[in-house]
Amino acid sequence: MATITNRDYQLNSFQSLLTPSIMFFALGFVAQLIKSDLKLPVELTKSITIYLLISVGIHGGIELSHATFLDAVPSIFTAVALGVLLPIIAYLIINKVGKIDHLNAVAIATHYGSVSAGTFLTAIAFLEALHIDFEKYPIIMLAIMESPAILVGLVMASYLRGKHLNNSGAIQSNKSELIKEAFTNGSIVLLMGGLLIGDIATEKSIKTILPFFDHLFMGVLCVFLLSMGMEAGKKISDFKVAGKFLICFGALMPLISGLIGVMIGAYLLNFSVGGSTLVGVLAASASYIAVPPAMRMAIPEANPSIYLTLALGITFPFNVLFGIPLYYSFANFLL
Amino acid sequence: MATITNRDYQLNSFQSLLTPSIMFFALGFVAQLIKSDLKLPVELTKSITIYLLISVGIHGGIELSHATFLDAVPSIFTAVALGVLLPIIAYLIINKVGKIDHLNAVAIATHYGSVSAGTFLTAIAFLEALHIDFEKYPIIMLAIMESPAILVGLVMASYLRGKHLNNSGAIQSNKSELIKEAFTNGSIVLLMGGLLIGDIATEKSIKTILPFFDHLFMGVLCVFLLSMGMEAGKKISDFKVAGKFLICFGALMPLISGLIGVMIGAYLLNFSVGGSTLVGVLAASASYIAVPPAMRMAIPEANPSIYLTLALGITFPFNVLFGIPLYYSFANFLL
Amino acid sequence: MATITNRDYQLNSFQSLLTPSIMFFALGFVAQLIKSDLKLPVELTKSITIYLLISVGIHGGIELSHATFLDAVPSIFTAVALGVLLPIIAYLIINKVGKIDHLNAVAIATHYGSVSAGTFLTAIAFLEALHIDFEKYPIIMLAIMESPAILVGLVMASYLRGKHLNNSGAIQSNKSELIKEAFTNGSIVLLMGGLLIGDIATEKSIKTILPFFDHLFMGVLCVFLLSMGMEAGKKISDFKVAGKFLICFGALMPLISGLIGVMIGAYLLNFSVGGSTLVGVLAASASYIAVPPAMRMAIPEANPSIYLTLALGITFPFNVLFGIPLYYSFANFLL
Amino acid sequence: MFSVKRIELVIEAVEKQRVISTLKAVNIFNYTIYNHVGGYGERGARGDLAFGEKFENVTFVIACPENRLTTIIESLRPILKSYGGMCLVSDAQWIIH
Amino acid sequence: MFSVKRIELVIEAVEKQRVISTLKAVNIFNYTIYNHVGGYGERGARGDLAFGEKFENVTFVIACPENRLTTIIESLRPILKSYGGMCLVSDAQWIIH
Amino acid sequence: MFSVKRIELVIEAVEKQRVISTLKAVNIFNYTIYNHVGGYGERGARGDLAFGEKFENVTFVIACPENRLTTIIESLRPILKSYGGMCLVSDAQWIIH
Ligand SMILES: Nc1ncnc2c1ncn2[C@@H]1O[C@H](COP(=O)(O)O)[C@@H](O)[C@H]1O
Ligand SMILES: Nc1ncnc2c1ncn2[C@@H]1O[C@H](COP(=O)(O)O)[C@@H](O)[C@H]1O
Ligand SMILES: Nc1ncnc2c1ncn2[C@@H]1O[C@H](COP(=O)(O)O)[C@@H](O)[C@H]1O
Ligand code: NA
Ligand code: NA
Ligand code: NA
Repeated sequence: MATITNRDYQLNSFQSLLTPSIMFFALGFVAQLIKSDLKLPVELTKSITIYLLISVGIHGGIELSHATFLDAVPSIFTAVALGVLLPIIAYLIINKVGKIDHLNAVAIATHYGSVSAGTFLTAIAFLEALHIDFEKYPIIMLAIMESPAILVGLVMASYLRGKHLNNSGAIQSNKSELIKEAFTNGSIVLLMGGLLIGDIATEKSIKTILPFFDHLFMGVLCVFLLSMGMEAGKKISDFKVAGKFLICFGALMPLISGLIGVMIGAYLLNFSVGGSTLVGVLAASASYIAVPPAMRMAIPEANPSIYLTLALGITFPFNVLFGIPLYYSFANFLL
Repeated sequence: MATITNRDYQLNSFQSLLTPSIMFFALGFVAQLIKSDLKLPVELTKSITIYLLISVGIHGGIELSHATFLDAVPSIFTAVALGVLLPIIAYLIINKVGKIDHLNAVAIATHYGSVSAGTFLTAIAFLEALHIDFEKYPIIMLAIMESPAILVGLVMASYLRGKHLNNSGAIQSNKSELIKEAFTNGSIVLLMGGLLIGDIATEKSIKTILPFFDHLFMGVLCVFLLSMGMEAGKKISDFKVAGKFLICFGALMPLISGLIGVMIGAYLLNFSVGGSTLVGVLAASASYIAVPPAMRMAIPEANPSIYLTLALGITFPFNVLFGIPLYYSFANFLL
Repeated sequence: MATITNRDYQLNSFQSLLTPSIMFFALGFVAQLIKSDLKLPVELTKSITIYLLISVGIHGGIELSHATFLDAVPSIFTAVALGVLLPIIAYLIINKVGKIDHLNAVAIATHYGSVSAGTFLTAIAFLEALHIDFEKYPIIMLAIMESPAILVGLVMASYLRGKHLNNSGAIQSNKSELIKEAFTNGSIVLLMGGLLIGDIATEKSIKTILPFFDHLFMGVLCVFLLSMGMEAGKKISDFKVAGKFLICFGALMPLISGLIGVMIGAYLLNFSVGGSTLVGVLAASASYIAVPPAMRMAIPEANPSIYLTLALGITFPFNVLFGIPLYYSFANFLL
Repeated sequence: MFSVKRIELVIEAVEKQRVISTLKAVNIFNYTIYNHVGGYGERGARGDLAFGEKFENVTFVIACPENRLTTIIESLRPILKSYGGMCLVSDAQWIIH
Repeated sequence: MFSVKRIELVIEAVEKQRVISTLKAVNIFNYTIYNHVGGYGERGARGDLAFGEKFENVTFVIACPENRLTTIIESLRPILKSYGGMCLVSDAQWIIH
Repeated sequence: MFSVKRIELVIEAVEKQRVISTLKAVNIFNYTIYNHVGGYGERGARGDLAFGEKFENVTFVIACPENRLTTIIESLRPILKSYGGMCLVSDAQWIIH
C-alpha cells in the first residue's frame, strides 16, 4: 500500500471524495444553504445513529473474536491517554492564546478530548471506498475515548472554580452522577454491547443478522451523513457567535490532534495506514453527542451555542471534507 | 411487447393488481374502513418517503449516467409544458363547468398540474411486476413537474384577485418566497440529489449502497402504500365536503390528463409502453405533499379540506387502483 | 430430532441462549439496570413492531399457500379454547389463592389469556438458531388468540360487577365498541393482512419483497429485543407495586400454561417439537400491547401499574430467558 | 377583545374520542389538543412506555364564553369521574381576529 | 415575582417563521413553542395527516410586561386575520430567578 | 370547584429528573409534563437539534393549593437560578371529579 505512486493516490483520493456518503453530506449541507424545507425526522436520525453504533460494534466484535484481550491493551491505554491530554492542550490554547474565559474554555476543550462516532464512520466509509484495510482496535478506542475527557473537564472546571472564581449560589451539580453518566452513555452501551455480542456469538448465529447489520451499512450511512450535512449547514450560520479565534481553532485543533493521532497510530501502535488514519480521526474529532449535555450540566455558566457550533458546524465538516483525506495521506506518507 | 395477445394482457393486468404493494394499499384502506386502531408513526411514513425518493433518484441517476444532457431536453420541456397547461385546463373545468368560485378553483387546479411521487412509485412497482421496461427520463420529469404548476397557480390567483375581487386587508404572502419554496422543496432536493449522486458516483462505490437503496425498495414500498391506503381511507370519509361535482372531477380529471400524458409519451417523446405509461401517470397524478401547503399560504381564502380530500382521498386511490392499469393498457394499445 | 442426546441438547440449549437476539435483550436490560441514558425513539420500537408483524404474517402466508383452510381448523379451534380457558384459570388463582380483589384479578387474568407477539418472535429466533423446523399454524393462532381473552375479561367483569359490587356512577364503557376493538386491533390487521398477502400473491412478486421482509428479519428482531429488554428493565423496578404473591404468579402462571400448551401442541394438534414449543409459548405469554388499554377502558377501577408490571416486567423476561428453552425441552422430552 | 373561560383538560389518550363527542353534544366544536402528554397523578405515571400512546395523556384547551362553562363542565364530569385526569378553569381575554 | 401578561397563540405551523419575525420586529425575542399541536376551528381539523407538519398548529406562549401587550397583539393581528388561529391573553406572575 | 394556583415551569430537559425529585421533596407528586418543547430565551434557541432532546425544554404544569405555592416556588428557585427557564404562576379553578 505504501508503494502506491503519488499520482495514483491523488486520483484515488479525489475519487474518494465522490463516494456516495460524502456526496450525501454535501447534499444535506447544500439543502440547508438554499433553505430547502427538507427535514429528516429527528427520530430517523436517532434510529440511524443507534443502528450504526451497533453495526460498527458487531463488526469490530467479529474481528476481535480472533484476538486476545492482551492484544488490545496498548490501544486502550493510548485511548485513555489521548482522552486525558487532548482537552488539556485544547484548554491551554483556548484560554492562553485565545483569551477565552476559564469555564467556556474548559467546556469547549472537553469536546476535543472526546470523539465523534459520525466522523469515525465516515472515515471507515472513506477507507472502504479506497479498499484500504484497517485494524479493528480503533473501534474499541472509539468506545473508550467517549468518557475520559468528560472526567478531565469536570476536574479542570472544579479546580478553576476554586482558584479563579468565587462560587455563585448556583447548585453544584452532583459530580458522582455526572461521572457515572460519562461511563454509561448510550453510545458506549451500544458500541460495547455490539462488540461483546459480535465477539461472543457463534459465527453461524451472527450470520443471520448480518444482512441487516452489515449489508445495509453503507447505504444507511448515506442517510446519516445527509442528516449530518443538514445539521452542519444549520450550525454554520451561527458562526458569528463563536468569533474569529474560535472559528480558526475549530479547524486547527483537529489538524494538530489528527496528525498527532496518526503518528501515535503508526509508530506507537504499529498500525497499518488504515488503522493509523482511524487513530488520527479519533484524536481529531470533537464530540457533539455525549459531551455537550454533560458540559451543559457540569458547567452551566458556559455558552452551549459556542461549543455546539464549533463541534458540529466547524470541526465536523472540516474533518469530513478535508481532515479525513489529509490524515490518510499523512499516514500514507509515514508508512 | 406490443405483440402480447389481449387475453395475456388481461391476465397479466389482473395478476398485477395482486402485487404485494397494491394489496398493502388495500389493507391500509380496509383497516381504516373497519376503524382498526392500526396506526403507523408519522415519522415512519416520512422516513419511508425520504428513502423512496432518494432510491428512485439514485436508480434514475445510474441509468442516466449513460446518457447525455441533450437527450433529456425534450422530456424536461414536456414536463414544464404539462405543468403549465394542466392547471389551466383544470381551472377552466372547475370554474366554468363546476361553478366553483375562482380562488377555490385555482387552489384545486394547481394540485393537478403538479405530481404525486407515491402514484409514480406505485406505477413503477406495477411495471416491474409485469416485467415491462421503461425509460428513466420520467424520473427527471417527476422532479421537474413539482414546481411549475405552483407558479401558474400563483399567477392565476393574483390575476383573478385583481380582476374579480377587491383585496381584503389580509397580508399578501411574500410571492418571491413562495416561488423560492416551489423550487427548493424537500422532494425535489432528494430526487435531484439522488439523480446527481447516482450519475456522478463510480459504479463500484454505488454498488456498496445498493443493498440498502435497491434491494429493499419493493418491500419498503409496501409499507409506504399501507400507510397511503390508510390516509386515503381516512380522507374518503370527508367526501361530502367536496360535493358531487368535485368528486366526479377527482376521478375524471386524472383520466383526461392521463390519456393526454400517454399520448405525449408515445408520440412526442417516442417512449416505449413503459415510459409512456409513466408520463401518463405524471400527468394524471395530483400533488398531496408539495402543493397543499403552498396553496394554504398563497390562497388562504380557499378551503384546504376540499383540495386535500380530492388529491388524497379520490385522485390518489383512483390512480392506484384503476388509473395505472388503464394508462398502461392505453399505452399498450397505442404502441 | 427426538433422538438427540441429552448432553447435546444441553449444549445446544445453552448456546442458543447466546443467540444475538437474546443477548440484545440482555443488553437492553443491563443498560436499564446501570441507568444508562440509552433511549430508543418510541417511534422506532413501534415501526419495528409493525415490520415484524407483517414479516411473520407474510412468512406464514407463503407456507400456508400450500395448505387448505380445513387443515387450519384444529389450530383455530384450539386457539379460541386456550383464549377462553386460560383467563378463567388465571382469575381463579389470583382471586382465590392470592385474595386479590375481583376486578383487579379479572384485569390481570385477561392478559394471560391473550398473547405477546414479542415472545413469539423470540421463540422463532430461538428455534431458527437451533435449526428446528416448525409448523406455520401457530402464526394463525397468534393472530386469533389476541381477542377471545378480552371478551372473556369483559364478560367476567360485568358478571362480577353485578354479583359483588354496586355500580358506582361511573360511565359504563360501550361494550360493543370494546368488542369491535378486540377484533380490529392493529396487530391482528397486520398479521392477518400479511398472512393473506403472503398466501395470495404470486411467488414471483413475493420474491421482490423478501429482501426487506425476510432477509432483515433476524437483525431487526435484535433491535426489537434490545428495546424490549429496556422496557422490561424499567418495569422491574416497579416490582413492589405488585406484591410478593403476584410476582410469583407472574413466573408460575406462564410455566403452568406453557406446559399445558406444549402438551396440546404435541398430543392434540400433532405438531412437531418446534410447533409444540410455539403453542407452549402462545399459552405462556401475556399480552402487553392489546390487552392493557382494553382493560384500562373496560375496568377503570383496576390498577394499570400492576398488570403492566406483571406482563412486561416479569412474565415477558421470564419467558424470554427461561420459559422458551424450558417449553422447548419439554416438547423435546415428549416427542 | 372579550372575556372567555379557558378550560384545560388533561385526560387519558384513550378517552380522546369520547371527549370530542361529548363536546360536540353540547355544541362545542372548537378546541386545541396536545398529544403525547406525560404526567403523574393518583393513577400513577403516564407517558413513559414504548407501547402505547394508549397510556399517555392528552390535553384539551377550550376557550368558551362564560355562560357555556357550566354546561361543558357538567358534560365532562362523568368522564373525569371514571378515568381521572385534571380539569382547570381560568379567565382569559380572546383577541378577536 | 411581578405581574406579566401571558399570551397563548395557536396558529398554523406554516406561519411559525412569520410569527417569530413579527415578534422580533417589536423587540420580543423570548417565547416558548409547542410543535405538533392539533385542533379544530373554523377552518376544520388540524394535525391528523401523515404528510405534513404543515397542516398542524403550533402554540406560542409569550410572557411579557403589561405595557408591551398592545404592541404585540397589534403586530400579530394581521396574521390572525389571514390565517386564523386562537390568541388568548391572561394574567400571571413571573417568578424571578 | 375550588381555587388553586397553576404553576407553569419551562426548563431544560436535562433538569427534568431534578425537578421531579425537588417536587417530591416538598410532597408534590402530581404534575403534567410536556416534552419536546422549543423556545428562545436568554440562553439562545432550544429544541432544534437532531441530537439531543437534551437541548430541548420540558414544561411542567402543576396545580396546587394556594398555601403550598411559596414552598414549591422556593424549592424550584435554585434550579431556575442555575439553569434558567421560565416560571409563571396564575389563578385557576380545579374541577373536582
Ligand atoms: N395536581 C396536578 N397538577 C398537574 N397535573 C395533574 C395534577 N393531578 C393530576 N394531574 C394530571 O392528570 C393526570 C391524571 O391524573 P390522575 O387521574 O390523578 O392519575 C395525571 O397523569 C397528570 O397529568
Ligand atoms: N374556541 C377555541 N378553543 C380552543 N382552541 C381553538 C378555539 N378556536 C380555535 N382554536 C384553535 O385555533 C386553531 C385555528 O382556528 P381556526 O382559525 O378557527 O380554524 C384550531 O385548529 C384550534 O387549535
Ligand atoms: N418571556 C418569555 N416568554 C415565554 N417563554 C420564555 C420567556 N423567557 C424564557 N422563556 C422560555 O424559557 C426557556 C429558557 O429561558 P432562558 O433561561 O432565558 O434561556 C426558553 O427556551 C423559553 O422556552
Ligand atoms: Na478527539
Ligand atoms: Na399531474
Ligand atoms: Na397466553
